[in-house]
Parts: sequence; structure tokens; C-alpha cells
Amino acid sequence: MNDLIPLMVVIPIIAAILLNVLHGKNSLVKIVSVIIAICLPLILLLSNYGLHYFGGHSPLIDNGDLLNSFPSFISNTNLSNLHIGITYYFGGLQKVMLFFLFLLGFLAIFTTINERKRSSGSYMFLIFMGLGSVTAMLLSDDIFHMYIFFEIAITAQVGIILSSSDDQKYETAMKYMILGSIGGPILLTGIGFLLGLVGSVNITDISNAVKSGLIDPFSPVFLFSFGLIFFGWIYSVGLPPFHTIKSAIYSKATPSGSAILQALSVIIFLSFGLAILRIYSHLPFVNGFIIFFSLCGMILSITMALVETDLRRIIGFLAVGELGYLGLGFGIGTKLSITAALFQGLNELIITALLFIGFGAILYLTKTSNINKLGGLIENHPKIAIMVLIGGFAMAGVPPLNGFQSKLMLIQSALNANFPELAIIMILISIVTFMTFTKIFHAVYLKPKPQDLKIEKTLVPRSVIFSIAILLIICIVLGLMPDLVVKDFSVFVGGLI
Amino acid sequence: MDIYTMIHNSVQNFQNKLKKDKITNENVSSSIAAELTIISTILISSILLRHINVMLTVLIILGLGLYLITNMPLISKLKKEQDDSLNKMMFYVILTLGILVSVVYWGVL
Amino acid sequence: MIDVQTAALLCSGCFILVGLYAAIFLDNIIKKIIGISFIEEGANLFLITLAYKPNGVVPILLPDMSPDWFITNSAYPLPQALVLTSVVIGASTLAVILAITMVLYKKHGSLSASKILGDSNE
Amino acid sequence: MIEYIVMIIGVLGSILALAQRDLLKASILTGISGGCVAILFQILLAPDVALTQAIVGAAIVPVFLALAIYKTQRVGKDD
Repeated sequence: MNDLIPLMVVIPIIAAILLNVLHGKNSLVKIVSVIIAICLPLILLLSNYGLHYFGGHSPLIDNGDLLNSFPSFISNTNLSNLHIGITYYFGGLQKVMLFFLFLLGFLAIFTTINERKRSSGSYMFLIFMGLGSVTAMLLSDDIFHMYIFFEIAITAQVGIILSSSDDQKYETAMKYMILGSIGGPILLTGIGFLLGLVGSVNITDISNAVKSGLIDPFSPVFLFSFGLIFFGWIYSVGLPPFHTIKSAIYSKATPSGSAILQALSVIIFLSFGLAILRIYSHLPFVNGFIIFFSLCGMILSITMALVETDLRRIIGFLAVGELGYLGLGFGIGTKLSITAALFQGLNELIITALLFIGFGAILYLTKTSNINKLGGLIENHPKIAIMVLIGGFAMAGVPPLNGFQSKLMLIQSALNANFPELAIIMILISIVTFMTFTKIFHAVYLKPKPQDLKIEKTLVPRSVIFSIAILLIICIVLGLMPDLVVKDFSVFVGGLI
Repeated sequence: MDIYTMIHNSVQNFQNKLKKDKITNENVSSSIAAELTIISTILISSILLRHINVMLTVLIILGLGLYLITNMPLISKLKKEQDDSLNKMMFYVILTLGILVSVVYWGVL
Repeated sequence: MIDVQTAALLCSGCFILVGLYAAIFLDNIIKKIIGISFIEEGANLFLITLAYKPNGVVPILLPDMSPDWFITNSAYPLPQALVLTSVVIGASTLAVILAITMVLYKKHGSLSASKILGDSNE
Repeated sequence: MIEYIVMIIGVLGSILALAQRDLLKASILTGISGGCVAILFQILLAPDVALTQAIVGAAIVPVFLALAIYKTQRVGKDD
């Protein structure tokens, strides 16, 4: 049933509005949000793969009677191929990605409900709004539609930052909004250039127009639109120079909030990145641009993570640095590398969520996140320590886990594509990631406990342990059986190139 | 002056400016690791230029290597440039936008 | 005399440049925000200008027009539909930024960006 | 002819708005340039967008700005 496809976007948004209205009615908010969060993955399982045309506006060529009623300069040319309405495409990639995104959303909601005594309808509003908007971005085949939902996702992200209790949250949110208000309209202007050139904002139409020679890929307008859209992309995903603000927002939100923020960023990365690859892959220098910015992102973030002393900021930088792997996969541009990048994106979504929630428990216990003031917590919480340690192994790429599989694929693809330097850098960076992780793990759990460390709460909420365990199980399962998802991804990429 | 003392001093310099924390061994060793990482990764990634011109690559690698090693405590300078102040972020954002647009525009000409 | 479309493109460029100047160089947060609203207005004007057709008609099909004539003479309605959304998005983003500004003013007692949004580590 | 005058008023209004020390005046001038953009939309054959822009650009944005200025401080001390 293809009619279920728009429901993946509609239901989270309706749920968001409903929960905002219900704000204040404590138990009702809890029940409704949990029920909807459980229902969301079910829609994915029930609906079929396929296209959905909004309002039934399929391309004219699919609709014989209507086509004949138009003059010949429409019915006999490429104009009859244009997509008139907004099109959603739902395939294997979307199914897998959205399944894990919704699962993550469920865990975040579950953790928040258990952590706070009074559940806030507005916070649920923000989470559902973010989930719905990135879902629309991943499904949509329309670059302006993506832009609209991207702006909504950014506003939801700002709301999630503001709902934490950090004392620097307003400043960080303000900086993010100001930088975003420069990046957003520039992205819109780039879309405007494309629209003026092609006359359509549908990505399939644009790439068809480039392929069929209808527009010259080296015309100044097309190149200029590439520059502006590329700038919007690096803003939206936090490659340099936006890596500082992106890591700052991760470090200011609540732990489950940071997990959601990172998940939103990854999905935005994938959907805009795939759009850029589909539109501009005929330009020779696009891959170079993507590789350059990804390399900068990886190097700068990882070195900043090494010298930082704030626990949450370190994980924020690590999360931003891992996005560089996705960028390298997109930049190499072969079938294997893009598949590997998509797989890496999925892994990152899960692993960084695990680390954010796992180290967030430390903040919950001690109310400090300075690694110089922490230490010796393994005697209090050995279970969490071991689970977080395995999560760190997964991030660094230790064999039986999922990070290993995707990084191995990336390195193989780099070697096959005659980029051995990139393979060496990927290995180096993953070693340094592991070193950073060992450093914070040692500082938090293994180092002797400082005298002045006060433990404010003794028990970690059970929902936190439950979430970490679920995420860890996913890590191990994906690591042992990567074919569960990689098959779907490679089918999607095969249709792309 | 050996490299450990040199980096210890530079870490002390920028940490004194930022916070009143004491310098631990971990801070210095992670700074050294960051230093080595940044030099090695920049040098390796500049090999990628061989796809454009081999002679140019050799020259750039020699120059970069000399430059990076003579300006050794790099990480404190980098750290200072990447703090949370809006003005610095905005500066780099506009710089990137300018470079991106002018490079693309150059490609047109 | 340049034609209307070129002039409107130049005008949208001016709006974007003025807005960028304000958002980057002016220190007062309210003025930064005013600059941001100008950037958004410039981008919207740019999109609308693309849809313009000299000596054309408004893209509304009236009963006395033949479809063939209408297709060749009307302005392009797609960018206009897009701008409608983007105007509203701009206004709501502005509201969020202003709300944060008010909270920040209560906290710091100042509207200077370099004071409020400077390095947080000091 | 009128369209060129409207464009010039719009751009001049935006520059003047940023040159004011009194933020309330700046917000009113923002409304003027927003209104000019709305008239331009009408000239550029987009009447429905012009309606929205007239409400948003000439009324809602200046009112939001004025409310924020009323809650904070009126004169930009340091710029």
C-alpha cells in the first residue's frame, strides 16, 4: 500500500501538535508518546516499496488521456517527463534508516519519560517534529521540499538544545541560529539558481536534464548553484568551519537530546549528500570538494577532541569527526564506497547515541563533565562501564562490531578506487579515535577517584541501562550480520549510479 | 629544549588563559598525540595532489613539512582559532563562503 | 535603461549583501537579526524574479483565456508557491531568534554580541 | 518607472534601518523595506505572495522586533 508512505511524515507531525496541546496532562502525554513511538516502526514494516505522488500528480507520460489533451510541444518533448507534484520515494535504504531512526526516537522518549518526574509535552513535540522532518527529507525527491523540512529540523534542534539545563544553552542556541540564518538563505538561493535553469525542483528531473544534455553542466549558473548548495550542505552537517558550533550544540543538550540531534544531523547529511551526488556527479571537481572538506573535518575534529577537557564536548567532536568518514565515502564516489558510507552513517547513528546516553549517565550521577574532576566510577557502575567500553570499540572499529564492518568497506573502496592515501588516513584517524576514547574511559572510570568528587545520585535510571543495552545489541548484530542492511543499501546505490 | 617540555609549556600557556586547572600528564601527552596526528595526516593528505601534478606535490610536501615542523606547537594555535566565540566562527564561515564561490567562479572563466 | 527583471535581480543582490554586512559586522544583536531578515527577503525576491515574464500575466487562469495563450504568456507559478512557504518560515525563525534574544538580555543586561556571544571559557 | 523607485526606496530603507542608533526607528524602517518588497512582488506578477509578504514583512516582523526592543533596550549603546 503506497498510501502509507506519507503517513510516515504525517503521523509524527500530528503527534507533535497533539502532544503540544496536551502539555501539562502528565500521564496522558506519557501514554500517547510511547504508543505513537511504538507505532511508527510498524508503518514502515506495513508499507510497500514504491513512489507516492502527492495529490495524484504523476508525470504526464504515465497518464495517457491527459497527455493527449495538451499541445504537441508538451506531449512530445521532455516536458511530459517532469514531475508535477511532490514525489516521495520509499525503498530499502529508507526503510532501514527510518527503522533505526524511529527506534532511536523511541529510546530517547522512553529515557526522558523515566528520567523526569513531570513529562513535558513541548519536549515531545520537538522530538517528534525533528523525526518527522528528517523522515520527509529522506523520502522526498524534491530539493525545495528538503529545504523546508531542513529548516523545520533546525528549529526543532534549537528547541531540543533549549530544553536542557546547561547554563550556556541560550548562547549556543543563539550562535547556531545566527549561523543557520546565513546558511539557510544561501542554500535557498542555490536552489533558486537550479530552479531558474531547469524549471523544476525535482531531483530526478534535474539529473535527467543534465544527463540528456538539456542544460550545459559547465554553464556559470549551474556551477554557481553548486557552490551555494554545497555551502548549505556543509552548514547543515557540520563539516568545517561549522564543526565547532555543531560539537557545541551536542555538548549543551541533554544526553538523549544529543543522541537525537546527532541522528537528525546524520539523516540530513545523507539526504542532502545523495541529492548533491545525483545532481552534480557530472562535474569533475565535486568529488575533490567533498573529499577536501571531509578530510578537514576529520583532522580538525579529532585533534580538538584530543585536547578538550569537557567530556561531552569530546564526544561531540568525535561525533562530528566521524561524519568525515561518510563524506569520504561520498567523495570517492564508487558504488562500493557510497554503500559503505550509507552503512557507516547508520552505524554512527547508533554508536554515537550509545556514547551520548552512556556518558550522559555520568553527568546525571556527578553533575560535572570535566574529565580532570572525574574518576574511579567503575566500582559504582561496572555494568555501564563495560557496555560503554564495547560502544567505544565499535566506534573505533574493533573487529566483531559494526563500526569495523563499515570502516573495512570504506578502506577497501578507497584502495579499489586508487586512493591509498585516504585508506591510510582513515586507519590513522580511527586509531586516534580509539586513543581519545581510551583517554576519556580511563579518566572517567579507571583513574583513582579524586577527593572532591561528590556523587549526587547513586542509581542510574533503569531506562538508561535498557537503552544502552538495546543499542549495544544492535551494534553486535549489525557487526556479525552486516548483510541484513548492506544488501538494501547496495540495491539503492545501484539504482543511483 | 626537548619536545616534551616545549609542548608542556605551550599547553600551560593556553590552559592558563582558559582555566585554572592544573596540567596533568594526560593533557600533555594527548597534545603531543594531536600534534603528531595533525602533521602526519596533513602530509599524507597532501599526497592526494598527485592527481593534479606530481612536481607540484613534491614541492608542496617539502614546503609544508618544513613549515609544520618549524612551527611545532601547532595545536595551541589551532585551539585558539577554534573557540566558541561568534566572531571567529563567523569569520571562518564567510572566508569559506568566499573561497568556495570564487573557486567555483574561477572554474567558469 | 535596464529592464525590470535585471533591476529586481540587482535589488535582491543588494538586499543579500546589506543583510550579510549587518549580520557579520554589526555588534548589536537586534541589528544582526534585522540583517538576517534582509537576507531572507533578498532570497525570496530572487526566486520571484526568476518567475517573472515581461509583459506577462498573473498565473491565474480566467475563463476568457485560451489555455495555449495562457501557457505562453503567464508568469511561472512554481517559484511563487515556493516563496509563499519560505516567507512564513523566515518569519517563524525570526520569532525564535527574538525570543532567545530577550532571554539573553535578561541574563546579561546587554545586547552586544561580542559581550554575550564571545568566548564562553572566560 | 514606479518599480525602480520602489526598489531604490527598499534598498535605501534597509541601509537606513541599519544606520539608526534608535532601534525602534530601525524596526519601523525594516517594515518600510518589507512593504517595498511586497509591492515589488505585486509588480513581478505574484499577487498572492505579495499579500503574504505585506502582512509578514510590513506588519509582523516590525511588530516582533518592536516587542523585543520594548522588552530589552531601545538605544543600541555599542555598535
